[in-house]
Amino acid sequence: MDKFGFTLVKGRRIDYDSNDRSIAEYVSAHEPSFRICIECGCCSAACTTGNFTQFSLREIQILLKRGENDGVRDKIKKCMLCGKCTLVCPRGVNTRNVILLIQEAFRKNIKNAV
Amino acid sequence: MGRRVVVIGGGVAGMEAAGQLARRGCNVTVFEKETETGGHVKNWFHLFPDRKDSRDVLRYLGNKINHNNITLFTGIAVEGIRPSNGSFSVFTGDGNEITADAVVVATGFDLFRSEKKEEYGYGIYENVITSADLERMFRKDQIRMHDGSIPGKIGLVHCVGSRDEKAGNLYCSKLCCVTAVKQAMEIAEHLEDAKVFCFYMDMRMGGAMYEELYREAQENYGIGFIRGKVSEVAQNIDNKLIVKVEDTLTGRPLKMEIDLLVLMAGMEMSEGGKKIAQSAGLDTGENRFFKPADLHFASNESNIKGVFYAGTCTMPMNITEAISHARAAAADVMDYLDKQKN
Amino acid sequence: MIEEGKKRVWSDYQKEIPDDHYFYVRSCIRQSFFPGSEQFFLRFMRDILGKDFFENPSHTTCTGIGYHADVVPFQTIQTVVARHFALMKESGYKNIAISCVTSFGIYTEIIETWKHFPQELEKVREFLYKATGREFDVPENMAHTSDIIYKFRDEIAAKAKNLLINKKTGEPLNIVEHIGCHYAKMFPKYGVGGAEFPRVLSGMIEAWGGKVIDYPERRHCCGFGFRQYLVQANRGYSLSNTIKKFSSMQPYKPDMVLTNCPGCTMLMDKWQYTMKEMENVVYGENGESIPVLTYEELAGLVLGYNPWDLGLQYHMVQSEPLLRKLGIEYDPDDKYKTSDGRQMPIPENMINV
Amino acid sequence: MQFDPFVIPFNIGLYFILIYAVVRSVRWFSNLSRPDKLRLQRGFFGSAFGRSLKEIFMESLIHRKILKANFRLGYMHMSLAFGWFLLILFGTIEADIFGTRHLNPPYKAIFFKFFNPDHGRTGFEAVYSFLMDLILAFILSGLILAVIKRFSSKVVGMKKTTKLKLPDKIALTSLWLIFPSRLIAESLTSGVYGTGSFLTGSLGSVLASFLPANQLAYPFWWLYSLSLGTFFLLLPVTRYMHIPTELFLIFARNSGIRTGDQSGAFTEIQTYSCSSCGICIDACQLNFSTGITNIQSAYLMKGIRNNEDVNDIAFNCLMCGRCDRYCPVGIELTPIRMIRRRAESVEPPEKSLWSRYFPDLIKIVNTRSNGHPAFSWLPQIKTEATEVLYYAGCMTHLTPAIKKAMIRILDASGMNYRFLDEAGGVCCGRPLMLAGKDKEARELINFNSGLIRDSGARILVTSCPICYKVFRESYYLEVELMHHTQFIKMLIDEDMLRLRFLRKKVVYHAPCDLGRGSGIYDEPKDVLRHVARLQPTGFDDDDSLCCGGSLGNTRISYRQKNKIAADAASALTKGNPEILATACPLCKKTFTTVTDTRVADIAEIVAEAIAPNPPELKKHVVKELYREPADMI
Repeated sequence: MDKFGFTLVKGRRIDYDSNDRSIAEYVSAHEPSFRICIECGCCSAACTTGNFTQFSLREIQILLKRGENDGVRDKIKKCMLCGKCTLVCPRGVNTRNVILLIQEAFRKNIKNAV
Repeated sequence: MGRRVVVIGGGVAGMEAAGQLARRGCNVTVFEKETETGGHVKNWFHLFPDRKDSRDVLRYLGNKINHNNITLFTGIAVEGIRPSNGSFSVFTGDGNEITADAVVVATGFDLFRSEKKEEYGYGIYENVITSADLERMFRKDQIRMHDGSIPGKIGLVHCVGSRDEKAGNLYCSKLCCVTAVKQAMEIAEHLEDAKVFCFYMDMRMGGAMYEELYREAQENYGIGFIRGKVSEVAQNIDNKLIVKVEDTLTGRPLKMEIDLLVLMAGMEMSEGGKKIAQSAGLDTGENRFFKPADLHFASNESNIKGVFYAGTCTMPMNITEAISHARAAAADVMDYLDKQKN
Repeated sequence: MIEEGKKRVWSDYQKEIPDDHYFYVRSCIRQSFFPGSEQFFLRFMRDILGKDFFENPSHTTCTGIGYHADVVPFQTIQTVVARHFALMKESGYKNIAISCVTSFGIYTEIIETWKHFPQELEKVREFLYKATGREFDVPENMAHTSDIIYKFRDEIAAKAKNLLINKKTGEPLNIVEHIGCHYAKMFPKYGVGGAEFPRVLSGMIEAWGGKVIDYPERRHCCGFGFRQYLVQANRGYSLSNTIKKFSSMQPYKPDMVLTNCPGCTMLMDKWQYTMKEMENVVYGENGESIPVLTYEELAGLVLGYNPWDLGLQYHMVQSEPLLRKLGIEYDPDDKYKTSDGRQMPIPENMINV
Repeated sequence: MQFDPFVIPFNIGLYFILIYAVVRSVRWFSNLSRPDKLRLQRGFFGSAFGRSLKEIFMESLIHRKILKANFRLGYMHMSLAFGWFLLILFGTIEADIFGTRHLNPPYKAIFFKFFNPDHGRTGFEAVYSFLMDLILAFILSGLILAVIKRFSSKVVGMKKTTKLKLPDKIALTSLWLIFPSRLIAESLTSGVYGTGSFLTGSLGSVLASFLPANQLAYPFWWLYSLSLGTFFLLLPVTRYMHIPTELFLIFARNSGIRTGDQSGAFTEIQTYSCSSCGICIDACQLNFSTGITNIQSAYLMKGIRNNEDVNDIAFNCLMCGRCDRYCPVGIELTPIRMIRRRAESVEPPEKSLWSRYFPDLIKIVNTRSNGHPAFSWLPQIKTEATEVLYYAGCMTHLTPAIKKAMIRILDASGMNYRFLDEAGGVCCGRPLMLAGKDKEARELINFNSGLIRDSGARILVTSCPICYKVFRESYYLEVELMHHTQFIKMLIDEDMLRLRFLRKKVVYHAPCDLGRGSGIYDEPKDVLRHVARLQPTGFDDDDSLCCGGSLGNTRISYRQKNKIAADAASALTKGNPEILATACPLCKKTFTTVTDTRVADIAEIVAEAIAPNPPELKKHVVKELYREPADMI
């Protein structure tokens, strides 16, 4: 509504408790290495897709862990699955399976499935 | 006699130094201000990184200090040291004076008084506790909220009183990160259904097996790690704590309800140590800890010849380091006494 | 909530508030938005308590709003404030009483600047002298007028005609206290009780029989934020802050909000209308909005003053529901009458009538 | 009229299975695509028919491949299959010669002894009986091995054997009972009549000496017939369906039918042709390096047959192709797995008895997709005209030494080239295909195809076998595609690259996608022999191991991959080579972390061997030779 010449700005705050983290839980249950990410960003730095567009697996996984799923839904489709991230990950996260599971969870519309 | 040594403090470093000196034939007097020896370790349940029971360490130290050459005074604090004719007069809180050829200062550390981080509401919100409070709960095997109910969501705040100019401490206490990880895992073990979160600025897991512990906490215990220092804590109408933090990895502020918040209090120069420093003219650093004569090769020596430092009175240390430091102090004392003789 | 813990914090932030002899500086916007407040304060101090409050008619705005809106440079505002100090010096006063939290913040910021950068002080002395020929001293003591009411809260309680109790139920009223950000967040030592758990308003509420509400967003800004509010296109940010704050206090069912800052009072009062219009939300009970009062107005009600003399009718959110709870008698017909009994026009779009 | 009621179960079973086989065959045939139908028709009347008969004899009866791979296991299969075949063949002849009349119904041959108990006392009859006993003994020797294998698979040289379902168990039991019951029935009858040769005769006289053989013989003839009948009746719903199916498969394959990338009748035929022999389990590195024993192709085939959810099985595979290489039936296991990966996991439907005998056609629907548009962000890149186009591939960017070596080689060759993905390229699409996302892969393929086409290049060189395979199979390019090992080989052959001999002991690891995946074995070895001393490893050519780093497997953990890599590396470096050479950036990167031996791509070794100052080369090339590309990592 623009009655007063301005509109309400939506807050940026992550409301952890009211967010839905089913997607992250689904991925974590099927690929436990999802849990051991230390946010170093190697995956994003090596990423073939990230070379051309805003795509960061590091960001995607943290958003899911916080339940900010909407920001991931479309982004996750950009991945080409080339696998460079898997090779550079210092913790040995099975990144390709993480991405496939995220895509699968969105496709299946996972909610409180785990 | 020429081999009279006073050890100030009966914690880890004091006990280890006293034991080493006694075995080398010194006549050692230990003053401990509390009624029992053992320092902070006796308030701790399990120790990182191997989850050893703290009582094992106390037993080891107890054996060390149980020596014919050692006289132990508990419940007596040392107030000052004064050099006199190549030896020292050590003044105690109960008005006595004792002469020593060398002094080992092992006054240890105090935990940061978490009340000073007002925004966390320690002492105001019932369910904000410190890492030391939590260890007591572990010992009782009862992790409970103030009203006696079992907490479902527990947060651990790293760097409380460390790396914080506003709290007066620029330095890193270096052990709080690993303590938090250890405690998070222990909570998860005690309370199966609990969700545990660590709020950290950096994960400083520099010691042996620390990083492995961190990984285990992530992988097998499902501990959540949120990078960002808690900025403020409030309470809502259901008496739940509301924690505000920036999730710096998403670049967005985050709000979370928490049942029990544990503050990982940092390490500070002890009050007793400050008093001695002032009265004896011992140098202290910008961090208020005793300032060793040299950080590289004289970390046990003070600015007064014959007065030595052992353990966490010089900087935050873990038990391993404190024991090593105490042994080095004992070696320095022996060296000094031998030279004095000749 | 452990009250003992709060008392311990308060004991760390004890502020010296002089007993008497103040040089009084007014707020720009309070005089137009809540004209009864300053009027009541001076009358109460001078007539009831017999204190010495001096006002110099040539004192001006502190230019704080301009400063925070980036239109007044720091050196300019320092010189304006220095002029007030000069006026104070010329009148022979050493204690300053400031009615506005923005001004209070400006004064503390400037004085702290001078402490840390004495060369700034010397520069300002030169500016003021060159511009006006005046000289000044830094005040010995600086109090916000809410500090002063806080200091005399027990005297007020002793003279109270109405305590902050719901007359019908006998329960204390739930009162939200809101402290202006610039009161103590920048320099906690200048505020009674510090920045995290300020005591200045909660002390008044408790002394007068009310119950203080500590809600999650208690520390949050009202949303005014100067740049945010003053530029119309930015007001969306401002409003979302206000909504966050009100949603947080709503579960506690507050009977009123007490503030000590002119901007907060204005915003939290008038924006309940905006929120109702834009988002169709009210935060009080029974579809009502929550009255927002200044501490002087509340003190006046406690002392039994006529609500219309205190100027409650000039608020956006009308106070009748609160007055009814307090059991305060009022004449609805007198609401918009001048002191000599002439009828004034009745505003439209009022809330809670 | 020689007839007894006990032959009824056998007759029912036999006629049922014959009719059933015809029905299924007709159904499969009608479901083949038109070109495949034509192929089969042409094959039936052409040389394929003869080839097929030979193959059926060699593989389905003799089990030549299994014999070669594992003699005891092969013998077991051979004795059962070939022995039974001989028993039927010679039984029929026996019935024809010695029976009351010619051209008997089959049961006469099978139960010849019952109807002719007096037969075989003397002369030729006795010799023939001896032959029949010999065949039976041959079968029984295999049967004993089979029974032992069921309980201890190590005896036949197998580490693992497949697990069974209930109908399989019943069928297995009846199969096991067929020959012992025949033995006992014949022996008892022989005992009564004093006939029979060394086996049935001897056993018969022993049994008759203390048992009422006369009364016991008849029930055992019943048991024999019932076992046969049960086995035939259950055959279509058990793994023994592979016996008739394999015949069809051999014909189809010899007629030129291949799996391709679509599911259809041929996929179904192959799926039913799997005998669950378990050789794929033994060949699988996931089995012998990481102990994962429930995802191998035999289980995939079984799962697909039974319409189970095989999603986890399908993705837990390195796609190295070793099982294809060792499968005695020659099933194209990896292509079938690729097809299955494109389908979502499915709920197994409730199955009626009818649907088990006449299952729906296996039609794996391609459902796995990102949704559209996935890659609208693909960059606008303009390619410049060139002769040789070099596409390093994503993985090569993580092994800058290979990139650097290739640039050095390309520079030294003096050819006009462009580095297509110098600033990072778009993925070739194969990783997406391996994940079952063909639609998305097609977007990348189209994009890259455009770039390659625009360059007008004559030769496309890639360093990555993953890219090479997809370029070869799924791109439609008018360019000569070369893996860099082929390219280097060409340069050497054309004398465009002068190399020193390095006197180093090297072993070559053939990358899966280059070797088994694309059939390139010789060029890499030729190049290596040209510059170094190449030694055999015991895992050469199509026996090559997978490095474990495969993008094909999304299920195993990093540590499991590492274990596979470590095992493979230690097997390859047993002879203490100086260099473990490979031709794949992913293999190189995977091996580097697990072995102390130097791991190098062939390109690196070749770059090292480039003669320092070759006088023959043109001047501008010499100048360019030591040019270091500015943006090398």
